[in-house]
Amino acid sequence: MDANGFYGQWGGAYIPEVLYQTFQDLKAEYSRCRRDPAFWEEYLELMSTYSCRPTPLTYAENLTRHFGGAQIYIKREDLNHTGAHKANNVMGQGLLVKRMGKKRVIAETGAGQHGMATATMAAKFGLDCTIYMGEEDVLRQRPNVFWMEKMGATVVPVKDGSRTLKDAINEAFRDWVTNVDDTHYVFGTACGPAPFPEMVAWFQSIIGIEAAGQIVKYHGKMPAKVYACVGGGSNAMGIFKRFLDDKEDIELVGVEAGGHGADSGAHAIRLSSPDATPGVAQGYKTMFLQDDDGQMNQTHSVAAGLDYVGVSPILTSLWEDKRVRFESATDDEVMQALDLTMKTEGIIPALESAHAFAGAFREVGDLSTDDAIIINQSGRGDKDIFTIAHAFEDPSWEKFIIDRGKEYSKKYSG
Amino acid sequence: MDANGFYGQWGGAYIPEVLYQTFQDLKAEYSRCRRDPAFWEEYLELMSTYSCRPTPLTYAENLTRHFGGAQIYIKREDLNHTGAHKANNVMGQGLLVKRMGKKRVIAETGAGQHGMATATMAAKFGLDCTIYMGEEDVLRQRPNVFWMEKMGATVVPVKDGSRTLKDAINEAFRDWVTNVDDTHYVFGTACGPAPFPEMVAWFQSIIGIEAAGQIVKYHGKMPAKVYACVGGGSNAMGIFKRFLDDKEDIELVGVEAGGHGADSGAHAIRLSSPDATPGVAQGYKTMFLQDDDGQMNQTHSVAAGLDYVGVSPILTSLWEDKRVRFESATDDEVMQALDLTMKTEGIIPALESAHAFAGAFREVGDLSTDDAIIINQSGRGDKDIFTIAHAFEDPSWEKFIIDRGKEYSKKYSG
Amino acid sequence: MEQQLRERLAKKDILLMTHIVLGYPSFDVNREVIEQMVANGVDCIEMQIPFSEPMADGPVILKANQDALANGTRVADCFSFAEEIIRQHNIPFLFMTYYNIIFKYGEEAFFKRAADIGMKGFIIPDLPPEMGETFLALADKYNIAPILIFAPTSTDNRMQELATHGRGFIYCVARRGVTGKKSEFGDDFAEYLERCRASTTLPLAVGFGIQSKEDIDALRGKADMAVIGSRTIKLVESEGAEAVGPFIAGLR
Amino acid sequence: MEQQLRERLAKKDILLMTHIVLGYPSFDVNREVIEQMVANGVDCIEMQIPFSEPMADGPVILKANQDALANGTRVADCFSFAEEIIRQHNIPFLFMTYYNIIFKYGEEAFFKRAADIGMKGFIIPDLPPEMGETFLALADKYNIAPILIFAPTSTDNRMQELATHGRGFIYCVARRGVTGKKSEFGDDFAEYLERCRASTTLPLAVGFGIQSKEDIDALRGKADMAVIGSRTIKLVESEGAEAVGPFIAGLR
Ligand SMILES: Cc1ncc(COP(=O)(O)O)c(C=O)c1O
Ligand SMILES: Cc1ncc(COP(=O)(O)O)c(C=O)c1O
Repeated sequence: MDANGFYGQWGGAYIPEVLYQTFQDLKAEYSRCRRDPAFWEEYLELMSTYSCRPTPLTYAENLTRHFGGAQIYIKREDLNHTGAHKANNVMGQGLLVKRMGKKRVIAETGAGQHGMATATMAAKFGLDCTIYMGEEDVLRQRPNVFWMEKMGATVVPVKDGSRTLKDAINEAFRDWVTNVDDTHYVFGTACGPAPFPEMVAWFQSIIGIEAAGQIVKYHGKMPAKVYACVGGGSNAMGIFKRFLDDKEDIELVGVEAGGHGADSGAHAIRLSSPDATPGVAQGYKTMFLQDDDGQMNQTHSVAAGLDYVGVSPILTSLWEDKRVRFESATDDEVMQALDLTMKTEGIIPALESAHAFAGAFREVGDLSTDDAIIINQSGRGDKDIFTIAHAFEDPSWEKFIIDRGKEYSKKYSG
Repeated sequence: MDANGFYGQWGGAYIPEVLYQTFQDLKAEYSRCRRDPAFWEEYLELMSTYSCRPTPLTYAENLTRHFGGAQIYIKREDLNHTGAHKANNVMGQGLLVKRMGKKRVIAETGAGQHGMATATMAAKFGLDCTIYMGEEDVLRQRPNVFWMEKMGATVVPVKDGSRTLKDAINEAFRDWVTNVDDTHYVFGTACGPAPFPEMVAWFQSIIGIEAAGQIVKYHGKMPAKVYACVGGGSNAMGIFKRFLDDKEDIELVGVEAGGHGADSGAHAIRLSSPDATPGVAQGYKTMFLQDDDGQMNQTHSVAAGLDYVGVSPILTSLWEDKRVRFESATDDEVMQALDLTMKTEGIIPALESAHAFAGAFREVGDLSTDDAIIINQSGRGDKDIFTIAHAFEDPSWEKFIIDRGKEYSKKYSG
Repeated sequence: MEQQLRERLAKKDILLMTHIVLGYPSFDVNREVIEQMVANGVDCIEMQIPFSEPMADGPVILKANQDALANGTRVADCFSFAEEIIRQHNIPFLFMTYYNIIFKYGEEAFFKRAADIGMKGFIIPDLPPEMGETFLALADKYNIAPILIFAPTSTDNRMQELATHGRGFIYCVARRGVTGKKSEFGDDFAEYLERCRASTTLPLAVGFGIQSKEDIDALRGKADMAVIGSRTIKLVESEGAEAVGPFIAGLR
Repeated sequence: MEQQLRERLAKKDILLMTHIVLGYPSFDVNREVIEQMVANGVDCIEMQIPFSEPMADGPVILKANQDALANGTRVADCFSFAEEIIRQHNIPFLFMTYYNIIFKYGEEAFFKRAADIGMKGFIIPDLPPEMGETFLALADKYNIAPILIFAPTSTDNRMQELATHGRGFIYCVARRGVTGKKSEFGDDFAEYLERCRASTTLPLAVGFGIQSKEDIDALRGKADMAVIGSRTIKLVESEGAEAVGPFIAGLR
């Protein structure tokens, strides 16, 4: 990152003047934290006592046998408190907020995962908390909303635009410019204005640091390839960062949301399809899915957390430099990968994470059995019951919901 | 345990003759495992790579401040793979099954938690799997059923008796006597015929072994008291065992399901109310909630996993010896404890575990601030969304379910 | 009890034991069914005291247990009814039940009352002899036969050990599983029965899934007594108590 | 641009800048509204090219952006319309938009076209000067004023730095927050405006939440130009374009 927050031509901080000073303060505090080894120690201590870091690296013996290629290892971010890698970022920013003395946090959320994590952190640190969530997502992810509220957060449904993640981000910025003095915006992924991409990637880098030690311990050497799904890019940067720094030639693969297919227009492929073009929005410059005028497009993915128009400027720069390869997986491929992983390993990846599995499954059979790959399981899928049971069109589930609905209807009508 | 599986007068193995030889084999294999340090090593390795052991011991700073008494620490079994302590037992029995060369496992489940864990283990170890679940519980816990099926298990709704946990146990025994040669019955708690209580408690003892090391590290000395909820008794025995062995005077408190109150008849209090009497059922002797003829009673708890007529014979013996104190918490107290824990710590205990919290909250304020207590959080509550949102009568949740139900109804009618 | 059976065995090549669940569908129907059974030459009847957790029973008997309890059947009623029946009929009667019924009643009190009314034996499927030290001692004291069970999974050693504790006869379950489902009487079964025979001098009863004259014919010469369980319960359910007599008569 | 404003300031104690969202509710209404504004003495108009992510705008302008886009408003249409308007009206016009609209069009192409049609300045709320090196150079080259923004959170140093890059005037946002909500013009505000004045020689425009003659009176003598934004959009929504003239007339 250069002084203005750019990675090559990507990134920056395209922010309203009201926020300028806050960003100066944030950058200053962040750089103090990076220079202070005690801060990282405190972070590790928090993550090992409140969440369960280090998270395991699981050898997927049955999947390995199934594909007959490289040894498959799964990095288990699903075992974090709140069920996803999002906790790493949020708890780190929580420590920062404490140092800055702010009393309130806000966050955007798509799938609800980052909102859950932020509400959790706010409860733990005694902060006021408001979560912005696209109205569409509030409807899709009601269980997460319920838990956020139970943890004391206010969840605001955002009714503007496409009523999804990007609109929640805009709305969070609107809150921030209004309440900038006492409020910190806990950005949820490695996007947004600098220093967020760098800072989020830093907190998430704990994933790759652990994984590198673990794979050498279990497999005896570094992996041939590392796979991660790419929404905003935080879990991908989290696991990639340590391997990027490595001299060995480790291939890093980001898997984007192929939705109904790369040619369908209904996807969220920013880097591995020609549909995206350079742009500046939501405070940073990256490849966006936008029309010729620069208006953002609708995107689609079965995984709410990947359904985003932009992508981390750090990843865009690595893509341009060909240091990270990008692929996509369609909704259908993802459901198949999920099914196989549940049945063979007893592990339920989040729909987001299942993209990384699908991307890896396509290639792993071609690799040597001497090699290993790591798949980053960014989260657990049981949070997605409403989406997954729906996508599988499970008749018992549908009947269960119908019956419950009738029961509640009676209450309101009688 | 004596040679016949008794703890004082409690326990034993009241089993049909068809199972006699299988129990001999099981006892022999189990005792080989106990004598073989490599087995425990293998178990630890599995739990640290597939689940996330050691699970953290979390200092609950805000709850401690709230009550102003002893320092509150929470043992985080909720962070296990599949979300509860049940994984400890199931993965241990899985290793045993592998050694015995059996190809199929069966299990009973109430809340669905043990069924989930067993289905998971079966997927991982490549075993056929059938789960017996009371029809009532199938209806209450549909999400768990969905996941079990997705992991390749067959879930059989049990339509006999009270159609809950005890009936599922009977039905699992019926399966076992039929398919005894190739099938192992993965008993889910520290009950049932010997050697199950002993064996399950052994696998679960990992909780207390870790917790003892952790509390000394963080707090500098052993805790004054340790709290656990008591359904069958496996999580309680799991955390108590290490402290029982200790010479120091650590008070161990088991919290049972008070349901609508000790006087209501609608509860599952076996040891801390006069309602239960000695009996023999489901293969073992303990205190049962039964009528004068020895017919088992209906029980009630907001927590499906505590809603059971019997209790571990090991605990009954410890109760008789006054080595463990038993208390109960009502449904209402439990919902309050849950609410407080979510809001102050950002942690969602399972409804079962919330009983331990409620029990501890009642007393912790009276203790010295120099002392510490440990509460065993046996599982995470987000699995209970249907029960918890229901119990809180959350209107947005109800509306969400009504709308979803209507959507699915349309599909079937149109 | 063994003596009574041996006397009957002198006259018949195979004896018949039948089974009823007390209070199901009612004591009145029980009474009628027993009359028909005895009138048609049944040699011995096991009367099951219903229990809420009949772990070793299959769907038919399980449901009968539950319905009997739902009808309000109490252990005291079972004793009164048994007392009346034993007075009226001159064949040996047994109680079949689960151990909790006895345990909860008070083990000695239960034995005493049973002996008082002339009960000849107890079949308790969830009480292996290891768990039944006091039970076996009381059986001796009150001269009530503890009927022990052999299973196809029992080793020779185990059978011999069981035989030392058993009285009256040995109940050989025909196969793995619970009551009710049909059993196959093939080579494995024959070998199993030979092992049973070699392990004990007591008469051998064979039960689990015996449904027809063919099944009984297959046992002739190999076993001493055939046990009909779920089959008559289903018969009463579908055709009424009066169908039991002809059915029993047709089995020989 | 600064020159033009200074000339007007010689004749009036405070200037008025108004705001419209292009294509909302339609270009026809835009045209009518602009006519009324100019006829009633507005000194300067910012025309917002709608953007799908108007991060710094409040609900009223946000909705106007979205509706304009839903109506099919394209950047090319905005240029054509602006060209026509500028030809007809003799006051300075500005484009207000977000940086992506310019970036995507091609920065130089955008400046060139704007200069061709006589556009006087750009207000880009998400482009701080650090991010706008090429933008500022092009502004210079094409003689289009880059209107920079002061906020109450800007330090004195920051204001001075911004002032070195600004041309035409400085847009002082009256408070923290987004467009649309009412601002208070109390002591803090006066102090803030003094700081603004001390940091630059450029004229000061004050915007965000100015709704009435009272608000404007409060600015007289302190600011050089008052900016009316959401207020006229709401007026057109509720009372139609013809209400704009009387409203503007009533502000002085
Ligand atoms: C489980 C999970 N994985 C991945 C993502 C995508 O985010 P990112 O690309 O920042 O890791 C999300 C976002 O919500 C998520 O919940
Ligand atoms: C989370 C949780 N805690 C506790 C229990 C109660 O079981 P036990 O008493 O064996 O720990 C259950 C049972 O399902 C459970 O799911």
